[in-house]
Amino acid sequence: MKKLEAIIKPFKLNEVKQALHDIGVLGMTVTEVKGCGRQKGHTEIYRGSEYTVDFLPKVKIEMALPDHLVEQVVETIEKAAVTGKIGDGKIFIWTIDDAIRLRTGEHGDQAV
Amino acid sequence: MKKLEAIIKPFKLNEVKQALHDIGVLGMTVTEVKGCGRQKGHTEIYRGSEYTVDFLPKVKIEMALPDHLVEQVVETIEKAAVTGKIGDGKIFIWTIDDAIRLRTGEHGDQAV
Amino acid sequence: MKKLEAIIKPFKLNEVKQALHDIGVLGMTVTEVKGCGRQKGHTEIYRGSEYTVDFLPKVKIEMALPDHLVEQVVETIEKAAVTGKIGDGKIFIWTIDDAIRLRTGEHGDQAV
Amino acid sequence: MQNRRARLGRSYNRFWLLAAGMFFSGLAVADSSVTPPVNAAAAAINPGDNAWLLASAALVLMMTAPGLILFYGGLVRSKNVLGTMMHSLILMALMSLIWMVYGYSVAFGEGNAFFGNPLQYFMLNHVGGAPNPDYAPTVPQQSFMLFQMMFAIITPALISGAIAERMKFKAYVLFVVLWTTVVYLPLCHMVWGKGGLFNWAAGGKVPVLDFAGGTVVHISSGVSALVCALVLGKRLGYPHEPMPPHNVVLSLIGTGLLWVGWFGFNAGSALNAGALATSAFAATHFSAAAAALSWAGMEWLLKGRPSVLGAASGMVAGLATITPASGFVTVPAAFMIGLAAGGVCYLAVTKLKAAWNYDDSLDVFGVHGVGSITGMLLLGFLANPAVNPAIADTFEADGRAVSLAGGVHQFLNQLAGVAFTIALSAAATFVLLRVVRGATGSLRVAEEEESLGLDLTQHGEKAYND
Amino acid sequence: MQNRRARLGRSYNRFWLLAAGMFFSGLAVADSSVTPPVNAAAAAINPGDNAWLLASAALVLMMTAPGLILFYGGLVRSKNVLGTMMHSLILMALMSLIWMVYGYSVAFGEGNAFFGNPLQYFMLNHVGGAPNPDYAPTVPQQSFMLFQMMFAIITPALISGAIAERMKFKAYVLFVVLWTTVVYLPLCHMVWGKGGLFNWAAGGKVPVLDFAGGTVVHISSGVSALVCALVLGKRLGYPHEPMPPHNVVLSLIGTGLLWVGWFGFNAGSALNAGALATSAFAATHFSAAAAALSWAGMEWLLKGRPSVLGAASGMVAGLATITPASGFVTVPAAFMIGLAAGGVCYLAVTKLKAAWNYDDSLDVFGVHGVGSITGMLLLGFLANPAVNPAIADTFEADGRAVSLAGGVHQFLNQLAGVAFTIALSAAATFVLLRVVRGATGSLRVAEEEESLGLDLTQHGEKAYND
Amino acid sequence: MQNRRARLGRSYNRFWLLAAGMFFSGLAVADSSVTPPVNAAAAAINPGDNAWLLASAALVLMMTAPGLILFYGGLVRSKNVLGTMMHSLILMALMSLIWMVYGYSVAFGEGNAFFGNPLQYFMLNHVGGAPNPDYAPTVPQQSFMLFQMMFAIITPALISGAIAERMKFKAYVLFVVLWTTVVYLPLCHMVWGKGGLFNWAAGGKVPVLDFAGGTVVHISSGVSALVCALVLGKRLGYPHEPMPPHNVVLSLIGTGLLWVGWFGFNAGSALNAGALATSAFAATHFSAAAAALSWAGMEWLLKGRPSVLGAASGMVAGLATITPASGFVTVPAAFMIGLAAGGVCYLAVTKLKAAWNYDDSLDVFGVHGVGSITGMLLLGFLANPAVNPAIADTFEADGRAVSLAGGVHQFLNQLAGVAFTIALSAAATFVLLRVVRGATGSLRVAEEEESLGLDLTQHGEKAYND
Ligand SMILES: Nc1ncnc2c1ncn2[C@@H]1O[C@H](COP(=O)(O)OP(=O)(O)O)[C@@H](O)[C@H]1O
Ligand SMILES: Nc1ncnc2c1ncn2[C@@H]1O[C@H](COP(=O)(O)OP(=O)(O)O)[C@@H](O)[C@H]1O
Ligand SMILES: Nc1ncnc2c1ncn2[C@@H]1O[C@H](COP(=O)(O)OP(=O)(O)O)[C@@H](O)[C@H]1O
Repeated sequence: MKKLEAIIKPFKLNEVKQALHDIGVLGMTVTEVKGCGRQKGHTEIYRGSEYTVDFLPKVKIEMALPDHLVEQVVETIEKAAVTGKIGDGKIFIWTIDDAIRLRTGEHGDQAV
Repeated sequence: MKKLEAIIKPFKLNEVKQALHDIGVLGMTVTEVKGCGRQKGHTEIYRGSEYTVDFLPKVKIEMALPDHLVEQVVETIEKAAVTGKIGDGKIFIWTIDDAIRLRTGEHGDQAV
Repeated sequence: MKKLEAIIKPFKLNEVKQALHDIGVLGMTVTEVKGCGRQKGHTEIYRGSEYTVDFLPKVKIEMALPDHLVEQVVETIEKAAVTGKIGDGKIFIWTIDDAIRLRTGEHGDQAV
Repeated sequence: MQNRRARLGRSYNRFWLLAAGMFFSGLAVADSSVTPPVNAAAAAINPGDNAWLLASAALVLMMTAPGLILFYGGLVRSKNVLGTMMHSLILMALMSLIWMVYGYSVAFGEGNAFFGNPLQYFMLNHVGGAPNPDYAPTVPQQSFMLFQMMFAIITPALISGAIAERMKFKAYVLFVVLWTTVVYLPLCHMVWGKGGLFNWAAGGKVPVLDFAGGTVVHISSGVSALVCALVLGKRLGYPHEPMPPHNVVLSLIGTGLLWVGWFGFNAGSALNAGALATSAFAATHFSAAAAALSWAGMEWLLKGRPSVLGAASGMVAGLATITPASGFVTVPAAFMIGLAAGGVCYLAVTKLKAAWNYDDSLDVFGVHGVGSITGMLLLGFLANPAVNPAIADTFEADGRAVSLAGGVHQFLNQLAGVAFTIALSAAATFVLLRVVRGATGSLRVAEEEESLGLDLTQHGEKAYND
Repeated sequence: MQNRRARLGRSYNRFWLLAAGMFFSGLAVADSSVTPPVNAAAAAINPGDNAWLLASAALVLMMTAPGLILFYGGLVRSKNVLGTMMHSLILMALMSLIWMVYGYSVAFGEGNAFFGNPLQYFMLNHVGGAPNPDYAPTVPQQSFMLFQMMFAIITPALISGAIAERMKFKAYVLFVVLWTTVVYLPLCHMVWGKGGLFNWAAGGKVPVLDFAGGTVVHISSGVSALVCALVLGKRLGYPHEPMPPHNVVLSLIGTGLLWVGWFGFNAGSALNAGALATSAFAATHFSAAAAALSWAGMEWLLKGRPSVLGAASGMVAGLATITPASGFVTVPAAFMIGLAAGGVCYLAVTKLKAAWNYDDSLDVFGVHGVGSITGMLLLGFLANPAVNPAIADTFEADGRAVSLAGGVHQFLNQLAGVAFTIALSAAATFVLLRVVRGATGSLRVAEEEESLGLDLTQHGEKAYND
Repeated sequence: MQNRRARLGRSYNRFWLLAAGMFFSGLAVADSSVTPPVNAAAAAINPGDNAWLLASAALVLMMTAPGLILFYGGLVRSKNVLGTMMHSLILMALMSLIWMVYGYSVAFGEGNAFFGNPLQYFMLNHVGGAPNPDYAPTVPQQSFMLFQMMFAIITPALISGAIAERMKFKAYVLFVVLWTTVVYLPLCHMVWGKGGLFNWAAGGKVPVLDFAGGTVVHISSGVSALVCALVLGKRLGYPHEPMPPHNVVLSLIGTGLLWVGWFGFNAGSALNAGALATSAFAATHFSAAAAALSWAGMEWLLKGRPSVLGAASGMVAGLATITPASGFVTVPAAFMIGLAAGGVCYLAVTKLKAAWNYDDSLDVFGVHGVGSITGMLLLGFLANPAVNPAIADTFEADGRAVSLAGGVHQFLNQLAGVAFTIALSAAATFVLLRVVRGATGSLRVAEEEESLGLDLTQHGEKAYND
């Protein structure tokens, strides 16, 4: 089993979710995060105090997936999330030992 | 060492935390997240605009654990978090290379 | 490739970010979390109802890194984040299979 | 509060609920011809008094919204904030309807000792520009009607704090409509209506002093709140699960607006802009100030730190407590009443609630009920003819002159009024809740709904989004 | 609204924009000598009336801030809340400047049927402590000027709800300055200014009843808002992307303050603290109450649940709808107007907007435009000389006495006023937007800026931080 | 602000702090007999004037809460919002207590040129329904007392902006009690009290014009704030760590309420509802408008974008600046003063603060201090007898008639008043802070507490929960 974590621009969340639903992937967990990278931040001024803000709002989508779905999911996210501008985000993938559905106690691929 | 990540219903957080304390597990990190899965969302209406909201509030608990504790922790969470209704959540487990306590610089099982 | 996750005290975020920038690490994703551990919580009272709050505000920094950078990054974070008081936080490290930059489709070390 | 020359009104025994049935026909007939020209009695109207009464009416409405909706809304959990605010907002609509159709008439029409004739001012007929000398001789009766309506709006709104976070909206609406009809309007007539049982200025058998609503507003709502809390039972998870206020800032804004609005509530109750209005304004202010000191002071002593919500709660307690006394006491006496209010209400909220083990979510009983009982009784001793000469020399029904100055005699009168109000409110609320439960199936939302929150399940909304 | 004795004013044809050019010279000369001593006419001033008018002016400013900024600010997404609030705040500054230099003079100076002489009160010269008997004989003209200024501030602020979340700030500023000059000030003169075309009390050819601004304030802004929404186009992502209000609590606080402030708006329009003020106060209140019931009631019937934002929207709709009628109708009639308001505006916002497929972000047209058109027309039938004797017996320009009591005749007058207001507002807004686009390059911010939000891109700020 | 007939009061030298010791005995004796009947002088009372003064008193309290608590609360970080709001809230209690016991008496009792007799109105004895013709002949003295109390509440509250986010609560409480006693009350007596050194209307040696509190309220608090900021030192992390306002929306709501409330502050200072009140209302409004334009305009020019907080800061600066001048200048002059206010305060906050390198957290000095100094001095040139005839012809102590119309002569008087206020405030604050540090161990909370926030460590609460 794999864990896949995608960091995307917030306003792309709905599109990505819809695209994943369309290929039958329903389960995911989403977190509001702030990202720092090559994308330039901005300046805010409050009564003369200028702050450079490097952290930009991003959304993190986490999914546990059976191995065979990973490639398709990556492609789907790529298609839905890309704007072509800097700051589009990343996907990270790693292997997990197990997944458990709390309600039923099911393990592994059954659980996600 | 293992990393364990549990997604549960928010109002179960206190119970789960208490149950974990009772078996001597004190360290954990908690994030407010939104989840999407089989549990049905709801509809909101604002001045005639209807929105279907698929993302439901969930809580994510993360813990780094020595290998021998994993089974017991999983059971404890299962007991405390289950309501039996759809949407109870998941546990994901994977292996980590190392853990470090910043204050002391300790590594591995000592650090968690 | 490695994934590194650091849980630190919120007011240390800027210092840590700066220190990482100084060694050339620009990309990171930050989440506001709440932590529970050995650090003691506090008591709040609202109209006579006393609540013991165990969860303290922390900040989680996530980074995907090429293997060779891990050690230097850990040291940098240790230096910048430590106050020496209980509750300074942890670092967890694990191996990831792949990283992808959405904008370009690059994989692996190129992507981070 | 009232004109001093009094006669017992004739008693109308026709059952006044039939008035409600006439609503729609009323809409048609009451339109134009029946309302007397607003300028008819302009000669008697003092613009200064009317300006103050209109401003006061606006201030009292501001107490409900945004005052009370902020104060209460901030204290609940974020999933229930809209539902809690709706409890008050909907009363601005519902109570106005009732007031127009039969409410004002039952409260202030001539009637017997318990209620007024619901037909006299049915659809606010005959309530126009001419003053009603029985109540306020220098302003249009319509101004008096508007000012009093604002009281009828906020009183049931206060109760909503006790049932917050768990009552079904439909059941709530039915309950407040019945409660207003059965408890508020009669009580208002008894205390302030011409010929009312407790109306010291207009021939009541038991002359109870209540300047701006200790019995009518705060004890009635506070005691009914307690009964509601007991009948509905505790919120899911109470008291184990922490339920801290979701936004104390909202409650503090509400506190400020309540204090400011209360100047209209109490000083407006003088019904003119003379020295008595000023005196009531002063008493109101100093009681609030004192109660903030004593509540926060007790916390500082007992818990080591004064809390901000504690200071704010003290302010509201001081305001509720001085309400009945505001037109009858000196500034130092008001300050003392405020000191007592902060202490007593703090103990009610922290100790009594724990001892009796009920879940009055936002402490309506502990603050408004206990506070105003304290105020009513202290007033029995502190009422001062030097402040309000009208009580120096009042008349009983048999024509005998009596003074209502503070002392044991007046204390017993106050006690009678308080006891009656408690009994009526508690009994009626208990019965009405059973009626409502019968009519709506259950008083509370389902457990799942309660855990999702009222905003989503009762109203289909969430307060906070991106 | 106006003194009844009327003469057609002389017509000034000098192009009044030249007045603006004289601003800085005016600053120098207008300083002291030209303003008459404020106490000169103190004898004629009634302090009660003046107290009420000043309080009302303060209440109307409170409607803009914090009332409207809260109501609107809560309804947008969090990235645009400051920009949205700024749309109203900046008008408190800009409109005051215009009002001082030439605005009051164009609106209330003597002139022709369409606008007043911009030089008569240039730099508020001659607007001092002495009453202007044409408008308000018992208060300083300066009080009248201040009260009317608050209307000039809130009217363009209402429009901003339609262009929220996408208009360039520079373009917005230019637009509201032009719009006020070309639409608001002339309309104000026509309806309320001495000799204005629609001024029923002062010799207008078409006697249109509009007590507190159905045409001048709500229809003008509502219709202009619709045109703005159509010309600017939809927000990025609308209607696919969810755009729920970011903080309904803010909007509810705003609703409460709007209701309270509207007492100043409508009852203050009596320009004294007599019985007519009370009557307008009452009509205002009951319409708001009724509209909340009908809007929330329709949701309950059609959607199974009454929403809190729906009840609040109904309140605002009821207030906008009764505005023109508030000084002319009985309480039951006001209640009926309110019931209609809630129903009609609900349908406008839910059905009409969907059918016509425009993005009026905060429903300015559906609530203010549609509401006040409804109110103006219903008033044609319900205007009641028993409430406001002044309309029983007015004079046409030829000296013939006519009554403006409700009926087909007056309905047609109202219809004419409404139609003219719609035509002027729509046409002028359409043209002015083209002018502004020409001057500022584009009306909207760039797509990237829109997705980042106005707060950051137009003002360099974020509303919410740690 | 004052009755024109003046005599130098007799000087009382008994040390007035002993009055405080008599508090509890006072509570007992002052109860009833000593307060004159409130209706005694009803004949002289004008209900219109009293209505306006009571409304104004309510508006000024609204400036403190919810106005200032919102404005300040929004500007701090979320961990300190309750503590910051408490700084103002607790003054509503504490200052009222002081005012009742000896404050009013020291400020407005007859005394010498520096303070009044603390025993004259001890426990507000003799402050009842009868007017005090020395101050306000048409309203109960109690109304005047209430109105002035609201000023005593907000003045130290302003200072709290400078010590926000780091001062120990206990030290704060002690400081404001001492500061009020040593700085505010004497200054109030000197400028407005009968026989006060600077009282132009009542025999002051140096006739300083200060209509509503440029010296007494804004310069005193602004300068003391600067000294506090310097003595306390910077917040941890300032200026490296970003400390943006946690909720600008709160500050904007506060701005709206401050503007509205300021009408009570300035126009209420006329102490009646006549033309002078209207004139002060107008000056207040136009100055705020102008300052918003100039502050936001400077940002637009210098930084490329006008900020919303900038516009709001300009409004507050315009209001603080016009305060002393509001009863003495024409509308165009007020507008010019506002333009100056926005520019000067913008520079003070952005350049001067950086240059002098202090951490006045919420810019009390830059906005209130610098603003009101500007206003006091400009007033020296712009004071206009056509606006306020009372200054055309005043009397010096030797009976010689002088005019206080704008010019070099009056400018020098203004300068003297400003200089004295700066010197007294700075010196006293410096000394008092040492006293307080001695008494409470330290002025600041511990570093760990500062980083956890005042809400949790000083009050055991958090503002925002689920
Ligand atoms: N090494 C990294 N580890 C974790 N998150 C990263 C890393 N680099 C970038 N990110 C996340 O991805 C987001 C986008 O990255 P950025 O470098 O700005 O643009 P791009 O994805 O186009 O290269 C960042 O805001 C951050 O949240
Ligand atoms: N594949 C997945 N990867 C990550 N999180 C998931 C996944 N599936 C479900 N979740 C999380 O678990 C929560 C519960 O899942 P759901 O399918 O609704 O019910 P159940 O756990 O009872 O099967 C979801 O809201 C989501 O947060
Ligand atoms: N086993 C764990 N798994 C995940 N997070 C942990 C664990 N132990 C501690 N943490 C996180 O680290 C933070 C600091 O831990 P704590 O035990 O309080 O102090 P210290 O890091 O000094 O030992 C906690 O608040 C929590 O967020």
